[in-house]
Amino acid sequence: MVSRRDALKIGASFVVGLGLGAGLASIISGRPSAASQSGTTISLSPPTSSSATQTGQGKEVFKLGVVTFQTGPASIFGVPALNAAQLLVDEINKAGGILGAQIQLVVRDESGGPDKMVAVYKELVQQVGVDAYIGLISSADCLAVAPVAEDIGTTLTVFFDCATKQLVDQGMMKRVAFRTGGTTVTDGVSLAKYVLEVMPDVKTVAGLNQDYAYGHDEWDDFKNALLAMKPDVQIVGELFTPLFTSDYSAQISKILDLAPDLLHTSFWGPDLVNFIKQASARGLFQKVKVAFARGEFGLSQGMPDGQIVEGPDYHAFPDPRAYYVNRDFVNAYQSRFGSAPSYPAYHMANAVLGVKYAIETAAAVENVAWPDLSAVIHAFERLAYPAPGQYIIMAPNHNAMEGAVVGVSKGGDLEKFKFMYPAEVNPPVGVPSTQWIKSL
Amino acid sequence: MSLRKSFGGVKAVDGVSMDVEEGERLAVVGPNGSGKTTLINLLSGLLKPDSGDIYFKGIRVTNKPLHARVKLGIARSFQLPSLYQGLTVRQNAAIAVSALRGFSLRPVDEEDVRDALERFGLWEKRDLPVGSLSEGEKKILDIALAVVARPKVLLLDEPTSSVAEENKFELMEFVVGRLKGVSLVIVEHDLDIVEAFADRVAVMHSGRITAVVPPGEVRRMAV
Amino acid sequence: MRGWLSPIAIITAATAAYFGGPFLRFAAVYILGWSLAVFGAWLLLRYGLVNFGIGASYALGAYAAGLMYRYLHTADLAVHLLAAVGAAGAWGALNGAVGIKTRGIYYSLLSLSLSMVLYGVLVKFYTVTGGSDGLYMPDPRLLGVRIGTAGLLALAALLAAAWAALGEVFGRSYAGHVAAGIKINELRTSALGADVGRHILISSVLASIAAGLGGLIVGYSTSHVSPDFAYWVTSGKMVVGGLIASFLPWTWGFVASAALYQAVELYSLQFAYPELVVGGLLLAILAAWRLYYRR
Amino acid sequence: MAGFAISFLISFYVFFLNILMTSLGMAFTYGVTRILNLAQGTFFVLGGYLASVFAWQIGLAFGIAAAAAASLAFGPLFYLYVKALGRTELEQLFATYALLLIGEGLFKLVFGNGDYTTASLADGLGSVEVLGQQVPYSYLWGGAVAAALLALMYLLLARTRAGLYMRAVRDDAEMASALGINVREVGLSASALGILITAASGAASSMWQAFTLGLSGQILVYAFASLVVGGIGDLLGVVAASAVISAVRTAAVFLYPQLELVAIYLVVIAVLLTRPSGLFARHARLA
Repeated sequence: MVSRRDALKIGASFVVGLGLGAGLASIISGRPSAASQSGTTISLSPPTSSSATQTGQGKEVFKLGVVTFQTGPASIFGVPALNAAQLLVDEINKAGGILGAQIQLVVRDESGGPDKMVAVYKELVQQVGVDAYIGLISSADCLAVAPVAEDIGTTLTVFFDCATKQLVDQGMMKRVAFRTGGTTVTDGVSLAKYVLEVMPDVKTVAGLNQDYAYGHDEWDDFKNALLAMKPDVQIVGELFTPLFTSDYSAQISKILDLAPDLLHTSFWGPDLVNFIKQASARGLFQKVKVAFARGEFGLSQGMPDGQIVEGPDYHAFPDPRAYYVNRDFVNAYQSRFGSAPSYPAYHMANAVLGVKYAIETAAAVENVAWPDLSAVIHAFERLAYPAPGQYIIMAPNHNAMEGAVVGVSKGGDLEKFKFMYPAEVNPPVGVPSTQWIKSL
Repeated sequence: MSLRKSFGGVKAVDGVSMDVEEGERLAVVGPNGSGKTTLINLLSGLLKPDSGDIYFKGIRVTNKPLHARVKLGIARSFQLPSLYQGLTVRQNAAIAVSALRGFSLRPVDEEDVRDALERFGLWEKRDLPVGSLSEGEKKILDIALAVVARPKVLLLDEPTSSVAEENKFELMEFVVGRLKGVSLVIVEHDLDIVEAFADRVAVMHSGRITAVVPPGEVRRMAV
Repeated sequence: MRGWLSPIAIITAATAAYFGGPFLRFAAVYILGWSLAVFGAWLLLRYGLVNFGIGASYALGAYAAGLMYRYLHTADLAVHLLAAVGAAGAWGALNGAVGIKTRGIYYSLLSLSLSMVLYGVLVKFYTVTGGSDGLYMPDPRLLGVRIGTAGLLALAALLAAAWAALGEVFGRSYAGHVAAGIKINELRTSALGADVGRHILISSVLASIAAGLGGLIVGYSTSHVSPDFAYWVTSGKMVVGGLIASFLPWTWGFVASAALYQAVELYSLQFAYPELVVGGLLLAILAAWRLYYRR
Repeated sequence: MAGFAISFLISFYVFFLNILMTSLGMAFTYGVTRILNLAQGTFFVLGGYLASVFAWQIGLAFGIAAAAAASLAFGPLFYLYVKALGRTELEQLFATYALLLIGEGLFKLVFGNGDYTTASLADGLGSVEVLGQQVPYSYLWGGAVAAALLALMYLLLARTRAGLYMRAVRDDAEMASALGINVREVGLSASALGILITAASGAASSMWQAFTLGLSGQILVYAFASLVVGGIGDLLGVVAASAVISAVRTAAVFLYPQLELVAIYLVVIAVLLTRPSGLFARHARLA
């Protein structure tokens, strides 16, 4: 009963489908391969101490699962992070791998929500059999995966970016799970301290944040830190907007009406760009100074000069002329990907290097060719290591004591950096963050 | 009390009062736009009257929805056969059988389906898609579906429209022969048909019934 | 009576998955759970209703249990099941009652809006629901004993089999024929005596309960529930799953379609362009459907 | 008080413009072809991406115009795609969902993961001060584009033969077909036009909005909302619906910001409960 015309149509749609499939295949095979052509070699790794005294069997291939956003609005974080992972893995492999094992990246996209991320975790750990797992930008994803990782308990699991303080406050990283970055507390406290340094007379503050856990956490931590250090500050407005709002004119009107001395925002992605564009068109920046907790991506999108921007890392700090680890990282990243690394790239570097150093340290301590998981965990809990952005100091609560860079925007860059030392912007181990913030 | 219904400013049915006796065949005739189909829609419950009341066996059904009237015994056919396109004759009948059952998870009784189709001689065609039936067969199936509910009153909206001239009489004979004891309200253009099959004829004009006459006098009225 | 093989096929597949290692066990639970939500979408598609808010029921099933655990500290499976069925059933009744007057795109948008209001509530009431971070879901216990992975797999398989059996019964039943009638020509079906609103209301409740149980199972399998469950994109995926199921001739089509969709989605995550993989697959399915089922 | 009123009005106007821009093309396409296009947002985003790319080369106005012109090619392609793959409404839904996903993948392939906008160029247009509030000219130009698109559609529908055919198809496709109207060609031109309008709206929106991955789906819900509130197939209905939605949302932000997320959905629910076929539906449904 199929007429010729219809058969042709269906045939054509099939050909289109096949073409798409072929296109896909070429994309897939064409994804950045492990072979790097960059000339510079990062001298991050200390010479591997593979001496004859070691016992046990070594490893040839080290499978490293990396999960981060490749699609959707948050890919603006995920893509630089994956770039950094590929860059570092290539460099480490060129220098002989981890204890002689070549790292093989197994990449997954962080899309589909927390339940899908649990599925991906189980796939990587139980099906692919990765030796270590690095991943996750979204807080909800981390909070879902952490209990599952501890429950399975077979695989070193490193969260590289998600900033939720619950992981620490609720002691969710017990054995195999670690985080090599700071929390919203780090962001809030460092930003508040910097604000008080450059605007000691700040009287009125308003907040404009995204209406989900991350936005609320960023605002609460900033607000509470500021109020703890300067109790006479007045909070004149707390605005929250749905994620991925395309129009902020109502909020801008309201802020202009409130006319605070300072506005705090942790906007990221398209929301950050939309807000900067729409606020500057309405003249908001001439009347209100803005403190950005995730402002780095707005620097190239027309952020006016004089706004306060928190790192957590920034490619010009520590000064690449003085700190070779950052210099090599920035140069290699720039020559391979055409732009300076943004902070998620630094966060990824913290994680990749953390895994490498933890394993190497454990092997050296135990004097084996390849350490077992508990030895690696033991080493990681006490590890301190140089990363491109700063020295990373791991704490017994499995979280990094990360410092933060804060600066002021100027011509699409940051200046007047101030580095907040880890102990300045992180609660001591065992002290709940809310309690610590109150004591500032 | 008389029935009224208007659309915008147009009075489609404007004060109609009438009765249908048990087992009677009442024809409604009148020019296009005189309100015949609107009357059928009011009686079947497809439309609600602006004013007036409808009683069936002493029960006020004015505000009862379509499906509730069917269960009381008022069923209807459609001017353009309203069949389930893409399905077979048998599936159409199965839906009609099911429609009377509420939300029941019991399997469809094939005997009922068979009865419904055999009564109108459609059992042989059961596996044909309804699209392949002739116009007359479509009309018959449309009526057959309505009859599944065993109505006391059946509202037939132009049962012979779109059927070829030479087949109209045969069709009506076939249908009416199978509806013994059922009151019929027949909206019809063809006066030959009306004369042959109706017991009484209501003449409609501009939304009003202008006369109710025996079938023999219709032609005189129409002229 | 071939249709009755469906529940058996589902149980057999689940048993096979049990011996396929820990990941396959997990995946089977996840897919069987998700398939129940697909069943809900599929059931409403039988009436021609595209429900872009079925995810709300899915979320409610899981949140009912998650909140029970958080506030009443009960991980009892029976209590959770009752709570999930109750919450999802009530939501289905609401959706059905509210949606009775609307059809087509209006129905779709009404159900989407209802689910997004629930989503908004789940995100907004941070202190009660855990906000966008979601809630921890415990391992369920039956008579005080953890049911474990095997128990969860058995539960998921039994539920899916039960709903497959219901689907089989429905397909042959009076109600199933009325559904077909409503989908093709609602007015005619009403004129034949069917109370369309009542049919849609009951089916909404059934669909919602199925999705709620699905959410509960998926929540258990991932130990977590988040407002994402109620987001309209989640519902959209379930509708697509239901559409694929309606292309398939078997009663267990909803499980097959859920397995296919989830497998491909998981598989696609390893590529830099996952949407192209899933989109390409959907195109291929549609083309195949058009090729084979031309009338 | 005047200051408050003007800031409310500005906010209202801008959000109104946003909603209107996202829903005009969709309302038009759905009104005539009855294809519920889940990929409509894709064309809006495409317009924004193209405008952002072109505007940096050939200037803002030409960039937006060029983006709209380029999108003309996609209309017929879209119609052929849908007609080839989906005959029933459900199949069409399926086909456009696949297209939405593929569109996202292609955007990433072609445009990468950055933010695209012409806002920096639009800054050059300057702003006008009204009662102490700065109103950027870009919004006014955006309003002009929307008005022009509306006028274009109105003239086309009311004054041309093609428009007559489109109205006929919209009201009753079967009847139109029986009268000898080539429904397929009418549908083709209507989708081409709907996509042109959507892409042009997206291009103009790039003056105040950033385009990035994941936006196509986000936009859809707003378009749906105004389509349904307005009642299908009526241009003025869409305008009025956008105004209603914007008024409620802006009031929510000013008075009770916690409700912003759900305000739009509550409007939709309220409208559908009271007027099941939209506030401004032209045809009464049978009971």
